[in-house]
Parts: sequence; structure tokens; C-alpha cells
Amino acid sequence: MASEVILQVINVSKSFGGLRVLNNVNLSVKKGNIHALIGPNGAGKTTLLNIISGLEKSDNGEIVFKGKSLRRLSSYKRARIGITRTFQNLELFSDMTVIENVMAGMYFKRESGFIASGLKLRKVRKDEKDIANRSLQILDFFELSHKKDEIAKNLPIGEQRLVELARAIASEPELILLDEPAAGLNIKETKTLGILIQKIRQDMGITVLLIDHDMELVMKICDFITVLNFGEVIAEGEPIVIQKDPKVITAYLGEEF
Amino acid sequence: MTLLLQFIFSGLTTGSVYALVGIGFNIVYNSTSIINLAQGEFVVIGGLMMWFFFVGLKLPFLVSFTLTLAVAGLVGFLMERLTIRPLIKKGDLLLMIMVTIAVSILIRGLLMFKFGKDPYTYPPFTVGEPIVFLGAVISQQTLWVIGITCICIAILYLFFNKTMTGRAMKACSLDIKAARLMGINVSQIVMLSFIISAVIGAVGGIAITPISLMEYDKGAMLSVKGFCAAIMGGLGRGRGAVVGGFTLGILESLTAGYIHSGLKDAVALFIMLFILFLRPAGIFGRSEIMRLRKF
Amino acid sequence: MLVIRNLDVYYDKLYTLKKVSLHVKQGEIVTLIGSNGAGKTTLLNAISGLIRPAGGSILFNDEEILGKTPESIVKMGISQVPEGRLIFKTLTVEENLLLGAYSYYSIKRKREVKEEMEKIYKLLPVLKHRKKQLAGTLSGGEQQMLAIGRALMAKPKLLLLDEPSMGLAPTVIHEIFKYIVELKNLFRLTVLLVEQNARSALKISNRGYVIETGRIINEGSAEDLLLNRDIQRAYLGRDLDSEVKI
Amino acid sequence: MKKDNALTIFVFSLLILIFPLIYKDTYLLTIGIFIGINALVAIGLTILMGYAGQISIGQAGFYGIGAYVSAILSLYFGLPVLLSMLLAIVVACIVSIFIAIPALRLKGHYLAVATLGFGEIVYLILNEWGPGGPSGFGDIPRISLFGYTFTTSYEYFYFVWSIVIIVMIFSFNLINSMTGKALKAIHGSETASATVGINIVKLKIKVFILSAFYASMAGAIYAHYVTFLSPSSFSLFYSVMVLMMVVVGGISNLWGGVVGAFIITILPELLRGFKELDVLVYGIILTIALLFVRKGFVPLILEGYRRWLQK
Amino acid sequence: CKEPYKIGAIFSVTGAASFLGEPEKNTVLMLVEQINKAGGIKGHPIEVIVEDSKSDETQAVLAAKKLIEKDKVLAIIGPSTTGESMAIIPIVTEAKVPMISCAAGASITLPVKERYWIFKTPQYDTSAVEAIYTYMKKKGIKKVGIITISTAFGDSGRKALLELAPKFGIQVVADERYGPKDTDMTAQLAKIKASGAEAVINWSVGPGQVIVTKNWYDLKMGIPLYQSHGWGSKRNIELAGKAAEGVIAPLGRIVVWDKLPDTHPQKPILKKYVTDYMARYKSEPGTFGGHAYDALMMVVEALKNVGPDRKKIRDYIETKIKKWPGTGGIFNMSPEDHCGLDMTSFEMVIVKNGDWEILK
Ligand SMILES: Nc1ncnc2c1ncn2[C@@H]1O[C@H](COP(=O)(O)OP(=O)(O)OP(=O)(O)O)[C@@H](O)[C@H]1O
Ligand SMILES: Nc1ncnc2c1ncn2[C@@H]1O[C@H](COP(=O)(O)OP(=O)(O)OP(=O)(O)O)[C@@H](O)[C@H]1O
Ligand SMILES: [Mg+2]
Ligand SMILES: [Mg+2]
Repeated sequence: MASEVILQVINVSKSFGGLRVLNNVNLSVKKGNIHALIGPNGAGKTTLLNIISGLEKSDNGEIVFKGKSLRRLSSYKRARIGITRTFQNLELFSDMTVIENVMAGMYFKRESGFIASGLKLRKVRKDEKDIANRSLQILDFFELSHKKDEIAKNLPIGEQRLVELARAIASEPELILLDEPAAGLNIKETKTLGILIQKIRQDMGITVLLIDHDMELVMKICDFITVLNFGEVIAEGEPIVIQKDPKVITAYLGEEF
Repeated sequence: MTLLLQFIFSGLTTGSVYALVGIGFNIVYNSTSIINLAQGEFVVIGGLMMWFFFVGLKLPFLVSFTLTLAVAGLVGFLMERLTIRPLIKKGDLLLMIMVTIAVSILIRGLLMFKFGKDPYTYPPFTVGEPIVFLGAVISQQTLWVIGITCICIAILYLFFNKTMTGRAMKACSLDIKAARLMGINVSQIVMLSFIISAVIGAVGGIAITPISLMEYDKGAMLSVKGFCAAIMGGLGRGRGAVVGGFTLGILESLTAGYIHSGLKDAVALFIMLFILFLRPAGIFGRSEIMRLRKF
Repeated sequence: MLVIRNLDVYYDKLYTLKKVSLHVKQGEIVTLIGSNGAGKTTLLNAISGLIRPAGGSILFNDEEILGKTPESIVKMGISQVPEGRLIFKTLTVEENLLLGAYSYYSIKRKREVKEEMEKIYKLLPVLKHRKKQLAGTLSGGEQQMLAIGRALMAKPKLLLLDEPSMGLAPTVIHEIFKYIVELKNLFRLTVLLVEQNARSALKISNRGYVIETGRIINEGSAEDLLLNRDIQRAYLGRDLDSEVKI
Repeated sequence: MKKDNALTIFVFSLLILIFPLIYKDTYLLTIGIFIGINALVAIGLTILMGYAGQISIGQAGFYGIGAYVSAILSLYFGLPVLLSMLLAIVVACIVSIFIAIPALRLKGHYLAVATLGFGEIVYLILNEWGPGGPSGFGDIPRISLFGYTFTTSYEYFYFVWSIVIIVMIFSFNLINSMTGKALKAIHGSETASATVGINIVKLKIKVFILSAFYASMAGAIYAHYVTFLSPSSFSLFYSVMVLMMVVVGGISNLWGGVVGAFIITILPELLRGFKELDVLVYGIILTIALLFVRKGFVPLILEGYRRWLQK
Repeated sequence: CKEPYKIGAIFSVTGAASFLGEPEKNTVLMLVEQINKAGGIKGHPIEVIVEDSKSDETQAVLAAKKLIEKDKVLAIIGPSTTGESMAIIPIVTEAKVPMISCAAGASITLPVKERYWIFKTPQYDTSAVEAIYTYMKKKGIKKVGIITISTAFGDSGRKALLELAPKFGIQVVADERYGPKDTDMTAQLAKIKASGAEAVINWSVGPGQVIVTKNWYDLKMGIPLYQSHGWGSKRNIELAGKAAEGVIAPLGRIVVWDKLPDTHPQKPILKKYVTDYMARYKSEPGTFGGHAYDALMMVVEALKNVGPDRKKIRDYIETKIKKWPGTGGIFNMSPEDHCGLDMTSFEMVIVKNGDWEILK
């Protein structure tokens, strides 16, 4: 796989009040990799993801995506240049249908504006048709098309997670950030999810940065792992290396693994 | 100097009323997340019922006072049982707020029916000349109002931060299901909050009527100003409502004094907006909390 | 201790639980496994009184609790760690824990509450460090710990756990399970556990039930279930397991 | 627009067309005109609240700006009425941008108070500096189209309702488009909307402008129909009534604005018989309506209609 | 029983201006009963359909439409406020229905040419102001501070006060305002005190005038307080208590009817009206109830003489209401004046020992 770096986190620190949550974190994600970020609860993983996606500002340091600093870009602009994400505590548009959720993910791809939409010009109709079709394709990919008209919040958690993933994929990102996608899924579903993530990387060429506590999943699908503890990177490497790293075992994995 | 002081006293007088209404808002907000826009009507009920018992029926002061609070509490109780309770589990805040508006119209209709449209008043709690301080005058009744306001926030502070019932109330506004899983009787607690806020509103009404008279339709204005006060100070925070209320009152009287009395409300509101734009969660509100809750 | 007979629940005229019967003896840990949407959460909510079943009976210590309010059920000693945590986001960690003790709190028992809180802090030290922090700003895992701690604060006789391991780091799961077993051994705490991670759940359990589209389809001792081939394939992810292990 | 919406609007337009032909009563027509005017304001608020999830208790402000600016331009500056109406709308839209930018940082009750504050400020300014001050001013010219001046209630009725129908069509198109989905998305989760590339601020501002557009248009029509303006028509009370219309009609459906405007406008007329007690009865009816209809009348009607179809 | 004559009435029975609409409505209901009991107009009972405009112009428009279209009334009395009157003028003019407004604004009947169908019974605000200023001139007061309520009532008073001051050699040194529901006016009064004014004039109705009086008293301003003609209700004296002592106001004779000489042409009417009203409603009709009295009686008199014809009613009122004693004064209508009253319809009255006393 190519070894070009797509995302670089350089010296990022972050405090809340007096609490230092991230401390000079450095991290590089290679294009085409599935990269995992693991660590104990409260280590700062979600915070780092928030900083990358622009929901939170870092105190210092820099995020570089495809060679460009993201400092001045607000969240929605980062999405537009190719970084989307899912959330640890689901953030679905819960009163919208499944397909509407996915279509919303493509919002910025449409070409027609506010007034044109109200007047329903021909190009608007075409635009919308395209978007609806593409959304259906994506739902097909996740085997969710039979539920396209259900209200999102009525789905079981597992499927909600998939819808969120589909929504993130819809905007055709280059990098997708997944925050505990397997939480609340049973082993079977987790396995399907693993396969899906691999397919996303394979078929769509999307780089994945993933957080999860499900070690079976992480060890199985990831190319590279970064371990965070108390806001600092304590280990980095391939799964086999990390599994055996004593620091990681005491801080995170426990003896059993 | 005297003039400035006089303006401030005047602001304190009006501000304390806003503060009391604002506190009432906070209590209900803290247990339900809704703004009870009938809060101003409780103040009116306080003033008018006090007149009814004290002047109309010529009962002794304390008896009238107690009876008035009882009536207000009863109205709060009925309002909660009949209108809020059927809706609260659905959690549609907007609907509940609209219902409080409808109830306020209803209460106003009732009060008009009973008391007509005339203003009412009765003698101040303590008779005597107004107090002169550095040339500025402040009436004794105003001191009463301010004192009562202070006592109310002190009690409420202790209640919400030191007692389990207070905490339980806050829990109810956050997540009804979870609150029930803690063993909290949500329906009772919400009822309690309506009663307390009604009683506090009525206390305010009893205290201000000698200063500012009371008529059946004063409630809407009080609700609006109290709402502004509560928001300006930061919703849910007792001292927020008080600081908000006094700020609003003093802003109004300073504008009236130094800028233009015709625009005093406009200027005060404008400054309120400005404060909100600087501090979207109000003076004492925490933006973290704002981020964590929808309302 | 808990006996459920022929419980029926429906949402919108569709059966979610159909004639479910199960029991949990005092001092037992019983696991409920089943796929997404099988009705596990619904069952726990029915026990807690959060939803009204259409028929059947739920006996707790030989007393019918079906139809009682959640408040009174909690007071009888049943406490739940709900799905989705449902912590009070804008209250502090400490306030959340205190509210856990709401059902028996009184001035006189203040000390008891304090002691209980210390125990929770010892089990989950993170919470102690964060006690003045707003619960909603905790990390996902920390919130899960708080939800568990809060339920334990109630000093329940019967603890209902709905996916307690969600979002928790492996070491923490381990700690919590260990603690629950300890409580069971020391105080004969009874536990009904719903868990996606069925294997580790069954490991600490005495017995288990398998629920599928609202019906109990299998039950037995934990060991039996762990060894059952169908169950292994469906819920324990045996084949996945073999692929991963290197 | 979806097919059933198109059909409903078509049937509705027919009804509007024939109504004045059957009822030749200008009292009813006048009520109809006010319903139409209120409906315009309510539709704007329905989009703002029901779809974008932004509360506003300040629509009277835009309504007032539309009315006053248009009246002043045509009366004192002698501009043609249509031009002054247009300019009034432009002014209201510009004002709305200045309000929206800071206000939309706020949410929930805070946003409610900020918009309330805005509405009150407009009212107080009209009261202080508007022509005639609190007493108001009259003799505002009537609407004229291509040299033809509208004088009768018929003309105003058709004029108002044609605009309502155009506005409905535009609004339906809008909310069924991608823009509508983005609005609902913002309502659902702002964080998530941002991370899928929706420019929340810009979109919110646009809807805010749209609602100001509708409200000021309604205000301008009001001014040139009644030909007399005083600030009291643009007080907080009006904002609250519009809010009530939206909630009573049903916040989640555009028709809610129209139905709500109908109910809230006509209710006081029906209650004229109660004389003294009308406030009380009004309060009781509102309370009961809210308690029992909850989601608003439109969803209730739709539900009934669906049941009826199934039979 | 013959067919009734229908007359429409639009009053602000509720809302901000209910202080006007309430006594007006009461008056009309009482009069209708009396007239019908006395046999009506040549055997025709009269029927007055009272609509509540809720102090709102839109509602007034609807009410006017209803009265004209549905009830086909012969004439309309009211509305109570200038704004509502202005709002319905185009409608009644178009429908050619005579209207006698109960609001004071000059623009209601001016320019008379355009207000062909419109009359009004209240005195102009300017008349009340003239009465005050004339009295002040006599007392040698040169500088006044004015404080007015920010409603139409206060505003038109304010305009008149500012406009007429130079004519009387009076200087307005402070011009303050307050809202209809304000609870404290100390700040404004303190400012007036500091401005060196020799008298305060408050122009308002409702609780505001009592609060101003109390604040004026508490501040010990040391200068006299004048109120508008809205002050004429005993309740105000009761509410303000001892603070009201010494307050001066131009009031219609209706308030001090019992202190008028028996020879005064208004006295019999006032006596009957006030005593009947008090007996029935346990409160005073005040100046405002009187406006409705005058309006209705004009229509009734016209009906008596010309019968049920809108145009004839109008013509009768314009040309035949001369030296006509009403509650508000002696009316002299003419094609140039559709109001017919001037400042002589007011008396300057001071509060002494909790009662009114006419100042000479
Ligand atoms: N607004 C805040 N104020 C104070 N502390 C905060 C705030 N937000 C997060 N924290 C703290 O920062 C730490 C890091 O949180 P973060 O959500 O990044 O953890 P995480 O690694 O994602 O953990 P988990 O695996 O449990 O999800 C936590 O200890 C949390 O309590
Ligand atoms: N409020 C509701 N209204 C309608 N249907 C519901 C509701 N809650 C749950 N259901 C349905 O009831 C069924 C059982 O849901 P339940 O939440 O009990 O499943 P679960 O076994 O806990 O699943 P999970 O593993 O996803 O937590 C599901 O099909 C779900 O869609
Ligand atoms: Mg996390
Ligand atoms: Mg579940």
C-alpha cells in the first residue's frame, strides 16, 4: 500500500480547565491505511478526533491534511475537503428517515441554491434525483435499502451505527474518522462491521482512523495502532507489536488478552 | 450624585420585581426545562388576592398573607395537574410552553371576571416616611421587596444545592426516565416546583402591590421582564435571575434618567441582547451546560 | 427472588415480548443474551416499571410488581443501569452519584451514603478525580462508569445491567465484573445482566437465557450455554474468534 | 413538490377561488384577508421553527417593519405602492441578517428571548419614532397594480390568497429539496450537520431571512389594506399569537401555519357572543386544544383522512 | 312591537384601552334599557350591538365590517380610541354609515371634508391642555416638566402640551415618558425635579397616574402636580391616598356635577346619568362613559326626528345638534366642526380632603 501520509497531527495539546487531556500528541495516518487509536477511558481519543474534525479547538499544535494545515477551516469545510466522521454517542438526524440521513450527507454536493430549490428549476430536480440514486446505492452497500423509509431513531443501535457510517461515506471523503463504531454491537454484527470497514478502504479507497475498545476487531482489521494514555502516545506500531507491549498491557489491555 | 443614586434606587425597585419573577421561572425551569409564562399571573394573583383578603374581607395581615399564598399554591397545583402533567412524559417543551401561555390567558380572564379592570392597592407593610439617603429617597416598601428577594434566593440556593429534593428537581428536568429509575417521583416533584414558584410569585405580588398597584393584566409584562431577567442572568441560576432583574431595572432607570425615557425599555433590551451576544449563556450561565442541553 | 411469568409487551400492536417467563434466584447472576432488537431492554424496562406490559406477572420476593411505578420498584431494591446511560448531563459527577442513593436517602443515613460513595470511588477512581466535573463532559467510557456507579449507589437487592461494558476499556470491564461477583459473594446481590459480549458475561454468570424476537428460545447453566454449538455460532462469535487468534 | 402536496394545493386554490363567489359577505371576506395575512407570517415561522428548529418570538418585528416602511415610502415619499412594498421587504430582509448573525449563536430559551427582545425593540421604536407615534397614522394609499387600484374586499382577498398560494408552493418545493433536508438535519443535530459539510450558520441565516421575507410581505399588505397603522398591531402579543398559530396548526407541516392562522384568527370572531367572558373562554379553548391536539390540527386532520381512506 | 332600530357600538372593552371601553359599554347598555322601557323611539325599540375591539385596530376593522354587513346598523358609535377610529374610517365612509367616535384625536374629524360621515363627542386634547395652561398662566407658572404615558392617549396629550406651550408663554423644560405597565416613575420625576420645573404635568390614564402621584409625593418634589382629564375618578384618589392631596386637573363637569349651580344646563342630565349609573354599576361612569352617552343620545335624537335613514341621521347631527347639552359640555356641531366642544367644557379641579373641589 502507498506510504503517503494523508493526515498529520503535530504537537497537539488540549486542556479543559486545569485538566490536560492531550499532551503534545503526534500522529501520522498513511493514505489507505486502517489506523486505530486505542487507550483507556478518558485518554483523550475522542477529544483528538474532535480536534481533527474541527468540533473542538486545540490549544496549540497543528493538524495537516494532504499537506495543508486545517487551522483556519471550520468543521463543515473540513467535511467538504474530505474528512467526515461518526460519533461515539450516535448523532443521527433521528427524526429523519434513513435515506434522508444519507442524502443529508451529500448536501454540499448539490449544485442548486436556496432560491432555485424553492422555484424547483429543472436542474434542481435532476440534482436531487442523482443524489437520491447515489444514496440508494450507498444503502445497498450497507444492505440497508429495505429500511430506507424508516425513521432513523426506530432502528436498533447496530443499524443506526451503520446509517451513521453510510452518511459519512455519502460525502465521498478521503479520510473517515470512526469513534467506537462497534460499541453496542454483538459479536456477529461486529464481524460484519469489520468486513464493511475493510471494504470501504478497499473499494472506495477511503483512509480510516478508528477508535474502539473491541480488541478483536481492532487487532483484526487494523494496519497500524497508536495507543494513547493520559493524553500521551505511549506506543505505536503494528497490531502484533502492540499486543505484546507491556506498557500497553498494564495501561489498557489487562493481563487476560 | 443624588440624581444617580435616585436612579439606582428607582432601578432597584423595579428590578426586584423582575428578579422575583425571574426566580419563579428558574424553579420551574430547573424541574422541567420549560419556561412557565404564566409566572407573571402568580404575581398578579398574589397582589389581588391579598387585597381581597386584607382589604376586601378585612382579615388580619398575616392571615391574609397565608391565605393568599395558599390560593396561589393551589393555582400552581391545579395548573400542573391539569395541564403540565398530561404532557410532561411526551417531553414536547414547545407545546408545554404554549400551554402555559394559554393558561395565563385563562387566569387573566378569571381575574378580570372577579376583579374587573381597575387597579388595586393596600397600605405598605410598614407605615412611615420614605428613607432619605444622600438626598435620594427610597420607600420602606422597596426595602421590604429587596429583602424578600434576598431571602428567596438564599433559601433557593440552599434548596437546590444542598438538599436531595432540590437535586431531584434538577434531575427531573434533565431526564425523566433516569429520574424515575433513581426512585424519584417525577410527577410529585414537578408539582412541588409549580407550587413553590407560584408561592414565590405571589410573595412578590404581595410585596410590590403597595408600590406599583396591581391590575388583572399586569402579568404579561411581568412575565416578559422576568423572562429577560432570568435569561440575562443565566437560566436556572437563582443569583442569575436576581442580578439579571436588578441589571434590567437599573438599566431602565439609568436610560430614563440619562438618555431618553421614551426609549428606556428599548435601550435596556438592546443592552440585554448585547450581553447575550457576548455571553450566550447569560451572565452566570455556563456555556458548557448550554452545550449539553437543548433548552 | 424474581419470577416472571408469561410476560407480554407490545409497542404499536406488534409483540415485542411474547409469553416470556424466567426467574432469577437470590444471589445469582443471570445473563440474558440475544441479538439486536430481541427485546432485552424491553424486558428490563418492564421489570423496572418504565413500560407497562400487556399481560403476565412479575414477582419480586413473592410480591407482584407489575403495574407499580418505577419509583416504588426502585424503593423495593431493584436498580437499573439503563441502556444509553441516561446520566444527568448537567449535574456534577458527585450529584449524579448522590441521586443514585435517592431512594433511601435521609439526613440520618447521610453517613451511609458517604460510605457507599467512597466504595464506588475506590472501584472507579476516575470518578473521584472528576467529581466536580459536569457528567456530560465525561468521556464515553467515564459516563458508562458513572451510570454503573450510580446504580450501585442505590444498594440494590437486584441489579439490572443493560450492556454495562459498552464503551469501556477491557481492564475496566474486568474490574467491574470482578466487583459485581464480589458483591454477589459478600452480600448475595442478585444480578440480571444483558450483554453483547456474551462470552465474558456468561463466564461470571450462574445461568443464562437466550431471547430471540421476543421469546425465550433457550436457557441453561452458564457452562452449558458456553458449550452449546448453536449459541457459540450465533452469539459467541466462535468462527470470528478462530480467525483472529494468531 | 410531491404529488399529493400539488393536489392539495390545487384543490385549496379552487376553494379559495370559489369562496367569494358563494359568500358575498365582505365581513367574511375581511376575515379571510386577515387569515391570509396571518398565514403568511405563520408559514415563515413554521419553516423557521418546524424545520430549522429555531424559535422566534419576534416575527411581529419584521411584520411591523414591512408595514411601516412600505406605508411611509408610499405615503410620504410618493413611491408606487408595489415598489414601496418591495423595498420594505428588502429592508426587513437586511435587518433580519443583522439580527440573525448574532442571534443564531443562541439557542433554546436564549434565542427565544433574543428574538423577543428584537421584536419589542422594533415595537418601541415604532412607538417612539414612527409617524404619529403611539397614535399611529392613516390615509395610506391602497395597492394598485398597473394603474388599477384595489378597493374592494374581493380584490384584496384574491390578492392576498394568490400570494399565500405562491408562497406555499415555493415553501413546499424548498422543504422537499435538499435544502429542506439540510434544515431538518440542523434541527436533528448541529454537530453532525457540521461534520457532513452543512454550513449551519449560512443556512440558518437564509431561513431567518425567508421568514422575515414572508412576515414583512404580510405586514406591507396589511398596511395597504387597512390603510391605518399604529404600533399596537406589532407588539409582542402578535408574535405570540403567530407562535400560537404555528403550534395549534401543527409545527411539523407547512399547512399547519395556514390552518393555525385560520383557527386563531377566526376564534375571537366566533366568541363575540360571549361578550365579557370571551377572554376566559378563549383561554379555556386554547388550553384544551393544546392538551388534546398536541401535535397540532394538521396531523390530526391527516390522520383522520388516512383512516377514512382505509375504510 | 315594531321593528327595532339597530345601532352598532365598537368599544375597547378589553385590552390596553379597557378603561375607556368598559364604562362606555356599561353606559350604552344602561341607556338602551331605559329608552326601551320608556317605549323606544316612536314605538321602535332600539338595539345596540356592542362589539369588543380588544383595543386592537384589526379587531376594530372586523367589528365594523360585521356591524355594517351582518347587522346592517344605522349608525356606529365608538370606537374608543383614536387608532381604532382611524382604522375604520375608510370602511364606514365607503359604506356611508354615520359614526360618532368616542375618541379624542383631532385627526378623527379633521379635515371635515374628508370626514363627511364622522363625528366625535370627546373634547379635543388641546382643550384640556388649554384649560391647564390658562390656569397656570394665572398662577404665574412659566416652566413645566411633562411626563406622559407612551400610549396614544399620552402621546396626543404630549403633542398638545408641547405645541401649545409657547402660546401661553410656558416653557417645557423636561419631557419624560413611561410605559403603560411601568411600576416606578421615580427616575423620570427626579429628572424633572432637577430640571427646574415649576410644575409637573402628568398625562395618562390607568395605574400610571396613581403611581406618578405616589412617587411625586414620596420624592417631596415641592412643585404642584397637574393631571390630565383622565384623572376624574374617585378611585384614583382612593388608590393614591394622601398623596393625591393638592393634585390639580381639568375635568369634565360629570365628575363635579354635584358642585355645579342648579342653573347649569348640564346639571339635570349629569345628575340623572351619574346617579343611575352608580346605582347600577356601583362605580362612577367618569368622563369616558359620558362620551358614549353623548354619542348614543345624538343618534337617538336624530332617529326620533328623521327615522331610520343613515344619510338623514348624519345630516341631522351635523346641522341640528346646536346648544345641545350633553355630559361632555354644550355641543355645537356644524359642517365645519364635527366635534362641537371647546375648552369651556372643562373645570379646573383640585383634590382636597379626599374630594374634588372646583378651582375658580
Ligand atoms: N468539557 C470538558 N471539561 C472537562 N473535562 C473534559 C471535557 N471534555 C472532556 N473532558 C475530559 O477529557 C478526558 C478525555 O476525554 P475523551 O472523550 O477524549 O476520552 P476518550 O479517550 O474518548 O475516552 P473513552 O474511551 O471513554 O471514550 C476525559 O477524562 C474527560 O473527562
Ligand atoms: N418505543 C418503542 N416504540 C416502538 N418499538 C420499539 C420501541 N422500543 C423498542 N421497540 C422495538 O422493540 C423491539 C425490542 O427492542 P429492545 O430495545 O428491547 O431490544 P434489545 O434486545 O434491547 O436490542 P439492543 O441489543 O439493540 O439493545 C425492537 O424491535 C424495537 O424496534
Ligand atoms: Mg471516546
Ligand atoms: Mg437494548
